[in-house]
Order: sequence, then C-alpha cells, then structure tokens
Amino acid sequence: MNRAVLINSAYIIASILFVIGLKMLGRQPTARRGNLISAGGMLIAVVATLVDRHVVSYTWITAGLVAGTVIGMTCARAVKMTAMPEMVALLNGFGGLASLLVGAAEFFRIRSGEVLPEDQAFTATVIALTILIGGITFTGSVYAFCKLAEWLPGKPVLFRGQHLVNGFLVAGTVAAALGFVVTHDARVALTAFGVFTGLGLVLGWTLVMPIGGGDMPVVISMLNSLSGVAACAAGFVIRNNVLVVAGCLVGASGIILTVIMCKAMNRSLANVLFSGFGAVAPARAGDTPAGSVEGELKPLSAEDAFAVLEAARQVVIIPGYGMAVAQAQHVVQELAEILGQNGAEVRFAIHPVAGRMPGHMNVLLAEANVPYEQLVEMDGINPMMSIMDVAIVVGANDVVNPAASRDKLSPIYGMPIINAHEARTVICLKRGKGAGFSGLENQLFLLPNTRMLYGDAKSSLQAVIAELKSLSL
Amino acid sequence: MNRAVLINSAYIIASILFVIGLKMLGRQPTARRGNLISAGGMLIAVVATLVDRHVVSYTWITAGLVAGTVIGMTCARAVKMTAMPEMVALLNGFGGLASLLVGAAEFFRIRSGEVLPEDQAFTATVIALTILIGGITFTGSVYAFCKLAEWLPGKPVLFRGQHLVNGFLVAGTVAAALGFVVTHDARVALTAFGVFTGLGLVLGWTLVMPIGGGDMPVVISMLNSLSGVAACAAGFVIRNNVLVVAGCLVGASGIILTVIMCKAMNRSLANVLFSGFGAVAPARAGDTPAGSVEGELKPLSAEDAFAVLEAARQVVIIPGYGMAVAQAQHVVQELAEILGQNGAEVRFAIHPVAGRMPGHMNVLLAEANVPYEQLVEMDGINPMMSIMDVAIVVGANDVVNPAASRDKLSPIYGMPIINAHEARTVICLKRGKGAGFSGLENQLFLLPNTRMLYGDAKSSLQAVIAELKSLSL
Amino acid sequence: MELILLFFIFTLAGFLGFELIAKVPSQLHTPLMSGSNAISGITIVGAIIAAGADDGSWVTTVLGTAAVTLAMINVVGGYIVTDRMLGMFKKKGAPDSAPKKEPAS
Amino acid sequence: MELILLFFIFTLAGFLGFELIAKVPSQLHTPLMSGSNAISGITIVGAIIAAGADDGSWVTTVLGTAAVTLAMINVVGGYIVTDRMLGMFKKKGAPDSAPKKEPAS
Ligand SMILES: NC(=O)c1ccc[n+]([C@@H]2O[C@H](COP(=O)([O-])OP(=O)(O)OC[C@H]3O[C@@H](n4cnc5c(N)ncnc54)[C@H](OP(=O)(O)O)[C@@H]3O)[C@@H](O)[C@H]2O)c1
Ligand SMILES: NC(=O)c1ccc[n+]([C@@H]2O[C@H](COP(=O)([O-])OP(=O)(O)OC[C@H]3O[C@@H](n4cnc5c(N)ncnc54)[C@H](OP(=O)(O)O)[C@@H]3O)[C@@H](O)[C@H]2O)c1
Repeated sequence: MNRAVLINSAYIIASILFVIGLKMLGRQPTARRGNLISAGGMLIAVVATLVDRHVVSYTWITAGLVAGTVIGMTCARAVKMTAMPEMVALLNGFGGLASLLVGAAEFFRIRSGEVLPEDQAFTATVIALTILIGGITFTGSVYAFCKLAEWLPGKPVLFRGQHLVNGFLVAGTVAAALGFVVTHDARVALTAFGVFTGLGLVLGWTLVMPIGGGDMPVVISMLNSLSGVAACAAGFVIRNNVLVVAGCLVGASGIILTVIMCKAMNRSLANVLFSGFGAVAPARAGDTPAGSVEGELKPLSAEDAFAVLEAARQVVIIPGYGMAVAQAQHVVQELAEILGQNGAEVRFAIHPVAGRMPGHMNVLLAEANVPYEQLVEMDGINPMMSIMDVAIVVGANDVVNPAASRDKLSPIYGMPIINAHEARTVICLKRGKGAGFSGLENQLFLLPNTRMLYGDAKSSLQAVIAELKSLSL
Repeated sequence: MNRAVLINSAYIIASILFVIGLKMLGRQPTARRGNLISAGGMLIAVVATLVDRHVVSYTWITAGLVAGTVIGMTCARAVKMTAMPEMVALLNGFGGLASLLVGAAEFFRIRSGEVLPEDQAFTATVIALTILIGGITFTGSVYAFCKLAEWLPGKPVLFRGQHLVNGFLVAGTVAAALGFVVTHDARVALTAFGVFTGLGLVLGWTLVMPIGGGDMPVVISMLNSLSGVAACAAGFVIRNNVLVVAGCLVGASGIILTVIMCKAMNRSLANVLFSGFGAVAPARAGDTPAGSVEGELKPLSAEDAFAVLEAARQVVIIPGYGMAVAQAQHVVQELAEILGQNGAEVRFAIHPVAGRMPGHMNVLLAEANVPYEQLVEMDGINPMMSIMDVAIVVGANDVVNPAASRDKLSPIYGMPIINAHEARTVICLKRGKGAGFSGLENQLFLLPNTRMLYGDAKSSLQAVIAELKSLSL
Repeated sequence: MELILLFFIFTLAGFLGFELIAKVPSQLHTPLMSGSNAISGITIVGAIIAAGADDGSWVTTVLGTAAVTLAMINVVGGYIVTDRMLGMFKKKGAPDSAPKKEPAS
Repeated sequence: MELILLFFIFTLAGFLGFELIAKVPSQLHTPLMSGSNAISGITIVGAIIAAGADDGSWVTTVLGTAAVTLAMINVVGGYIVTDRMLGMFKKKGAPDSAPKKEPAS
C-alpha cells in the first residue's frame, strides 16, 4: 500500500507538471522552460513506474530505455531544422505504435493468465480502442512523414470510389472490434484481434492518402491529438491514472490546436481532411476561368532589381514556401544586411501560414540569424505597407494573393493576407508560372507596380547581391 | 454496484455542468444560461444522492429539503436588489455551517459505529478541516452580513494586541485540531472536537473584525472560496467525488476572483485582510497633511446647476457610493431623460469599483431602467472626457480622485480613475465634507471648473429636476 | 487507491477552477461570486447522506437534517439571487454583441 | 469505483486541455505540437509495466520491450526537438516583452 501511495503521489506531481508545462508552452517567453518542466514530469512518471511492485524484471526494460534514448537523441540532434515537421510526424507515429503494443501486450497477458479482469467487456473495449487508435496514429504519421520528406509525392492521392473503400474499411474494423468485445471464445477473440489490428493499420494509411502535402501540419496535429487519445485508452486498459490524465490533456489540447491551425488558413477541419484540397490545382492554375485576372507579367533582370533596391529606403521582405524550397534563407539574410548597410530599413513580414508549417518562416530565418526585431507579424506590417518603397516577395504566393480579400468565389476568400500590393514596387521571386499551394492564379503578379524576377530564389538573390556588392566596393 | 455506477455517472454529469456553467457565468451574453446550467447540475447531484443505497429514511431529508427550499426562495425573492451583497454573504454563511454540520455528523457516526475508517488519521484530519473552515466561513459571513446590513458599524474594529489575540486563537485551534487527530481516546477526541469547533467559530468573527465595511465584497468573495474548500474537505470526509470537484472548483475560482477584485482597487489581498484600511479615515480627512490640496470649494445652488445643465450638449453622469446611499438612482434616471429630451447626449460612466460591490452601479441603474446603451465603462469614457460639457458626479469620490493617477504617496495611487476633471464643468453632489471610502481628500472638488451641489443626492437632484421641468412647461 | 484518485480529481479541479475564471468583466464579479456560492452548496449531497444514513444515530439525523436545510437555503437562494441579478443586466437592451432592441431614448 | 474515478479524471483532464490552449501565437504552434507530442509518450509508463510484468509471458515481454523502445524514442526525441525549436526563437534577441539585447543592425 505504501509503495502504491508513493507511486501515485509521483503520478499526481507528474500530471501537475504536465499541466503547467503545457500552459507555459503556449506563451513565447516561458515556452522553453515549459518544455523542460513537462520533461521533468515525464522523468518523475518513468522513475515512479520503475519502482512499481508489478515490475520484476529490469533487463528488457533497461535495454528498451537505453535503445530508445540513444535513437531518440541521435535523431533529434541530427535532424535539420527544416526537417522538423517530418521528424515530429515520425516521433508521433512511434508513440502511437507504442500504445498499440501496450494494448496488445495486455491482451496477451489476460489471455495467458487465469484471472479474467472484473469488467471483461469494458477491458476488451478499451483494448480494441487503444489498438485501433494507436494503429491509425502510427500508419497515418508514417504516411505524413513520407509525404513531407518527399519519399512519396505530396499531391493528394485520389481515386474513384475512395470514400466507398474507406467506408468498407471502417465498417470491417468496427465489426471486428465489436466481435472482439462480445465473444467469449478465445479463438474468435484472437482472430478478431488480428483483423482489426490489421485493418486499423490500413485505415491510417488510406485516410491520410487524399490529403495534400501542404496540409500535413494540420494532419500531424490531428494525429498528435489521436496519439494522446491512444495513450489515454491504454490508461484505461491498465487502469493507470497518469496515462489517462496526460493522454487526455494531449488529446484535448491537440484538437484545439488543430482547429486553431485550420482557422488561420480559413478552412474547416472537415475541408482539410476530406476535400482532397490541392488535387485539382495544376489543372486550374493553367486555364483561365471566369473572373480570371488580367494584365501582363513584367519580368525584371537582376541588374534592374539592383537599381530599384539601391534607391529604396523602406524595404519589406515577404518570405513564403518558395524560400524554404530554395533554401534561400541565408541569402535573404545577406541581402537584408547589405540593404541595411546601404541605409534602408529592412523588415521581414511573417504571415502565420506562410510555408508549410506554422512558424516555418520564423524557424528558417532564425537559422539564418535574422534578428528577432526585424520580424513583423502580418497585423503589424499591413498598416505600414503603403510607406514601403519595395516589397520583395521571396517565393510566397497565396499569402500575398489579393483575391483572398477581394474575390468571394476564391477558395481562399477570407484568409487574411499580407497586403504586398500596396507597396510602391513589388518584386516577386519565383521560378516560373507555378501556382501556390491553393492552386490559384495571383493577380498580384500582374499589377502595374509588380516586377517578376524569375528563377530559383537562391540564385536570383545571389545575382542581385553580386550587383549590390560590386557597387559598394 | 450498478446503482453506484448510475449515481457516479450522474455525479460526473453534474460536475461537467458545473464546469460549463462556471465558464458561461464569466461572459455577459451567456451568464444567465450558465447559472441555469449549473443549477441543473445541482438538481442532478441531489436526485442522484437521494437514490443512494446508504440513504434509508427520507422523512427528515424531505423536511429539510422543503424547509430549505421555502426559506431560500422566500428570502431570495423578497430581498431588494440593493441588499444583494449581504444576502450573498448570509447564504454563504449557511453553506459553511452546513459543511460544518456534515463534518460533525460524520464524526458522531464514526464514534457511535463499530467499524473505524481505514485511514483514521486522515479521516480525523479532514473532519477537523471541514469543521474549522466551515466554522470560519459561517461566522465570518454572518459578521460581513451584519456590517453590510448595518446591524453593526461598518468601520473596522481595531484594538491593541488584536494580532496577538488572533495569533493565540489560531494557535489554540491548531493545537486542538492536532490533538483531535492524534488521540485514540474517545473522550479526549470529543473535548478536542468541542474546543476547535468553538475556536473556529470565534476565529471567523475576529478575523473579519478589523476589515472595513467597504471591503466586505472582497471578504465575501474570499469566504465564498473558503466555503468551497469546506465542501471539498467534506467530500474527502465522506469520500464523495462530486463534493471534491465542485468544492475545489469554487475554492480555486473564488481565490482568482478575489485577487481580480483586489487588483481593480489596486490593493493586495493581504492589505485588504490585515491592514484595517479605512479605520483612520476620519482623522486623516479632517486635518491637512503635507502634500494637501489647495483651492476652495465653490458651492452651487440648484438654480445655477439648472442653468449650466440647460445649455449642455454632452453630459456624463458619474455615479458612486453616494448614489446608493441616497437611493438616488431613479431621480438620476429622470434627470438623464429630461436632459435627453432637452437635446443633450447623456452617458453614464461606470467605474469598476464604484460603490461597494462590483457591478453595484450597474445593478442600481438597471433597477431604475437606465438603458444599457447609455452605460459606458471607464476605458470607454476617458478618451471622450474632454468633449464633455458637464460631468455630474453623483456621490462618487475615490473613483474620480485625480490623486490616484498623480500623487505617488496617495494610498490609492495607481488605481485607474474616471477623469472627471477633464470635463468643461464638473458638478459634484455630496452632503458635506465627508471623505470617500479611502478617507482621502479629493482635489477634484477644489478645481476652478468644479462646483459643489451640497445635500443629499436625491433631494438635490429633485430640486434641479423641478427647475428643469418648470422651464419645459 | 480511491483516496489517491480523489486527490487526483482535487488537483485537476483546482487547475480547472483557476483556468475558468479569467478576464471576467467587473460587473459580472458579483453574479459570479453569487453563482459559485450556490455551487458551493453542493455540500447538500453530504448533508443528505448524513441525514439519511442507515447506520446513523439520532445525533447524526438531527445534524444532517439541519445541514440539509441550511445547504438547501444556500442552493435555492443562491441560484435565484444570481438569476435575479443577471436578469437585471439583460432586461434593458441586450448586452454588447447582441442586437440592441431599445431605442437609446 | 476505481473505474468511475478514472472517468472523472478523464473528464476533468479533457476540460483542462481545452482551457489551456487558447490564443497561442502562430509561431508557437509547431513547438506546442511537438511538445505535447512528447507528453503523449507517457504511454512509456504502460510499456514499462507491460515489459516488466510479473505475470507476463515471453510475448508480453517482447511486445513490452518494443513498446518501451518506441515510446522512449518519442519521449526523448520529442523533448529535444521541441527544445531545439524553441532555442531557435530565443537565440536572437529576447522575445517581445523581454529586453532586446541585439542592436537592430
Ligand atoms: N504554414 C502552414 O502551417 C500551412 C499548412 C498547410 C497549408 N498551408 C498553405 O500553404 C500556403 C502557404 O503560402 P505561401 O505563400 O507561403 O506559399 P505558396 O502559396 O505555396 O507559394 C509558393 C510559391 O513559391 C514559388 N517557389 C517554389 N519553389 C521556389 C524556388 N525554389 N524559388 C523561388 N520560388 C519558388 C512557387 O512558384 P513557382 O513554382 O513558380 O516557383 C509558388 O508560387 C497557404 O495557402 C497556406 O494555406 C500552410
Ligand atoms: N465596488 C467595490 O467592489 C468596492 C469594494 C470595496 C471597496 N470599494 C471602494 O469603495 C470606493 C468607491 O468609490 P466611490 O467613488 O464610489 O465612493 P466613495 O469614494 O466611497 O465616496 C462616496 C461619496 O459619496 C458621498 N455621499 C455619501 N452619501 C451621500 C448622499 N446620501 N448623497 C450625496 N452624497 C453622498 C460621500 O460624501 P459625503 O459624506 O460628503 O456626502 C462620499 O464622498 C473606492 O475606494 C473603492 O476602492 C469598492
């Protein structure tokens, strides 16, 4: 009894630390400390579990702990800052698989043991839930990882009758799980167990299939919430309070975070998950639908760009996904520094959903040592936009598309944008006529005061910098 | 087992309703519905408890429930809107006493029964806590009630060695409670029980003694939090989850609310509870300390006031505690209406701590049917103050005292005020040279553009209205 | 074990209470106080169990009945008083966001 | 009874999770996701119990050990990745409120 009290007190403390840590993670100045506090909670929970009276053999546990620590540390240290999203996806998948295995282990333990648990049906239900949700989390996360790491094409995979296939899969899984819960025959139970485990794993894959690569951050946040729910279900399986609390905390906060992320893109969660958004993009981008944009693209050479920039006093740089693709953050930083030395005031305008994950631009620019003070949020820069001499759009598209605020028929209508078109001159860097994530034409490129600097963002900027440098020497 | 599951499910639902209700109570548009939802939760909890297997005789329960309902309904319906704070205090006291009685009943049940509870020391501790906190809540609330209802003088009661006496009382109580927990002798336990019950009741009284009547809302909020803690402790006594949850919710949210209330007055909780604030007021108000204010009071007759008001286009009325004392809300409303008919735009400026309870002015003006749209909060009115032709200060003092923003030595320094002094003309209604709640002189009354309209606010205003009416006829 | 879980519940409810009350406009302070005071009348549950306990003596019955009465006054009175206060606010025109019905005279 | 209290805990934790995450600035979304992902590695507790269970067979030990490894990767990796991301933000000048150390070039 005494030991149980000790362990459970430790669990209570761990839960408190998780709550505090999560709260602190949500505010910039305390975020890092919050993460440490939550890590402290985890340490306490792990140590407390190790002294559990039911835990007798430590060999395997130690092996697992050491292996996990080494692998986790190596990967987390080695991964490049720009590959963070896929790393999180992968880690999340591992968590889901771990929950699945915990559920499975408990199933086999009960099967081999003499004593049946008190509430057999309840235990069977939560085991089934743990395995299903864990499985979906695992394969879904792995798929998201593959898309983000470009091991698989990022485009949504759609085929005829996809919803039908998914429907059948769901029905089959539910049927197997129900059979598992109600049966008293050990053999039937084992079969059912195998079936829904397999189907759950397949489901995770097929459900993420029709979602485009750009929406993966939302999907990962969603799967993160699910991995919390899986842990929570595992908590009900082994009647463990800290699992229930921490799992449920992650589950609930993950859902809220997912919704917040969808809102920033002005889309609903259902739209992200089921619409196959972006699949028809190339087709739409090419032709000229009703309400199309008019005007012409006015290309600009690096020398001309140099002339414009040389005279500018107020410059705003608007980075987008293209900067990440071109890995141009260091050149961008160099450009900003040179312009600054040249007497211009340079700001970076960061749109909340620029790039492919929240904070994507912040992370890249931080990597390139851009001072924090030069970063301005969308709401901060828009009022100043009309006094800007030059806006340099580095591979951004949707986040500077005026259609979002003007064209009610546009699918991104309502998404707040950075009003680059209000600047005196706009220089857009992109490789060609490629559309943005939403697949829409962008009138900004056709405006009289816009000039296109074609080519990979990195090489284009290097050319401009070379010009600027030749001057200052 | 089945019945227990049912009851506990009901308890979970009740807890959820409490959480949702409390959340909704915090926002104006949903507040009323939130209260109903929380009442629904209470109904569910009560009904679920009635079917508890341990409850066998219903005669007395029914009697108690009926009596309580009738008394509660009668009082709550009969009480005047202006007497709400004391009503809340009284109700809170009853809740505390009920928790005390629950603790006592459990004590006697264990005493008379054969079986001792599992964790004797723990049970004794929580019984002692329940009784102590319940007792303090009870007598403290009753004392607050007496002060607010003016059955006792509102001024802080201070005497030499008060802290010493309180210290001894606390020490005695703690000693008795400790004895109660450690003893195994039934007789000693009974004596200790009697001692700390009595001392707890005395403590509630003496702790509230040195606190002035104006701070009673803060004290009531504090005691409200305590009554939640008492209920929570009672929950540990009888191992009841809904008591623990609901009690703890009230305890925690009550503390936060108390702190918010203190902040609005720019004072700390400790200052409110222990400083005897307001006790030295009359002495200080009379004499002229260093840094005193200069200028002269310029009285104004009702006829002159009429002349000023007749010509005004923009009028702001700033009500304060004096309006409540004079019960002048209806006349104020009449004045506003007449001025409105006369072509002026009339607004009411509501300071968050005007009066003696949060929302005091809102409640009074609502009672007098002042349209909601005419009420403007402090932050809304201050930027407009300089375009106001006349500011009518109806029995407000501290909340329009410029010293709060100017004089660093003033005890109310830092409290945000309504900038009445920025209006073109200020008319102040008060009976004489009485100071405000904080006991400070108010330079506003001495400013060149300020006129004093002496007398009870209600009769002064009636005189002004008579003048205005005689004109319009 | 039960006790430990109760402590768990206690902790979580405490955090929840803290989180729920934030940025409450000042005119809602009094109704909020009164409304949460009514919730603290939950001690009625303990009172009912004490009054009707199958293993109680006359002492516990008397104490329990008194507790039931007092807690019930707290509950019923608390909810009605809160409702009346909030009714005051609602009666004239709707609050902030909702459409305003009464002409501003 | 234990199960019911677990459900109670579940409910409260859910509400708490909802309340805690509100108004998070967008650049913190990814670290927050990653940080809460690390917390979901709490399943390590279940994995340890499964791997070391006194009444387990070799099947449970294998499954448990695999679970311990995977969960540990999630936990360790998750916390380190989050810390690295947040470190990025901190390195250059301090955030909003804190004093700014670096000259704006
Ligand atoms: N941040 C998030 O969390 C998140 C998550 C999911 C979805 N999204 C969505 O992603 C979009 C983000 O908008 P965005 O403006 O940042 O990007 P975007 O709309 O995807 O546009 C990227 C632009 O960069 C150009 N580009 C690509 N590679 C380039 C290179 N190497 N050099 C130069 N240019 C290059 C592309 O044109 P070319 O092909 O012609 O070069 C394209 O126009 C939004 O629609 C948002 O809703 C964001
Ligand atoms: N709202 C809350 O929750 C709360 C709670 C605790 C404390 N407080 C404190 O209470 C104070 C409230 O400030 P306040 O400006 O509303 O009031 P105040 O500072 O207390 O001043 C009230 C004024 O009304 C005058 N008065 C009294 N009876 C009158 C009558 N019948 N007719 C006309 N005038 C009358 C008094 O002067 P005469 O005597 O000369 O007439 C006095 O100057 C603040 O200090 C605040 O911190 C508020």
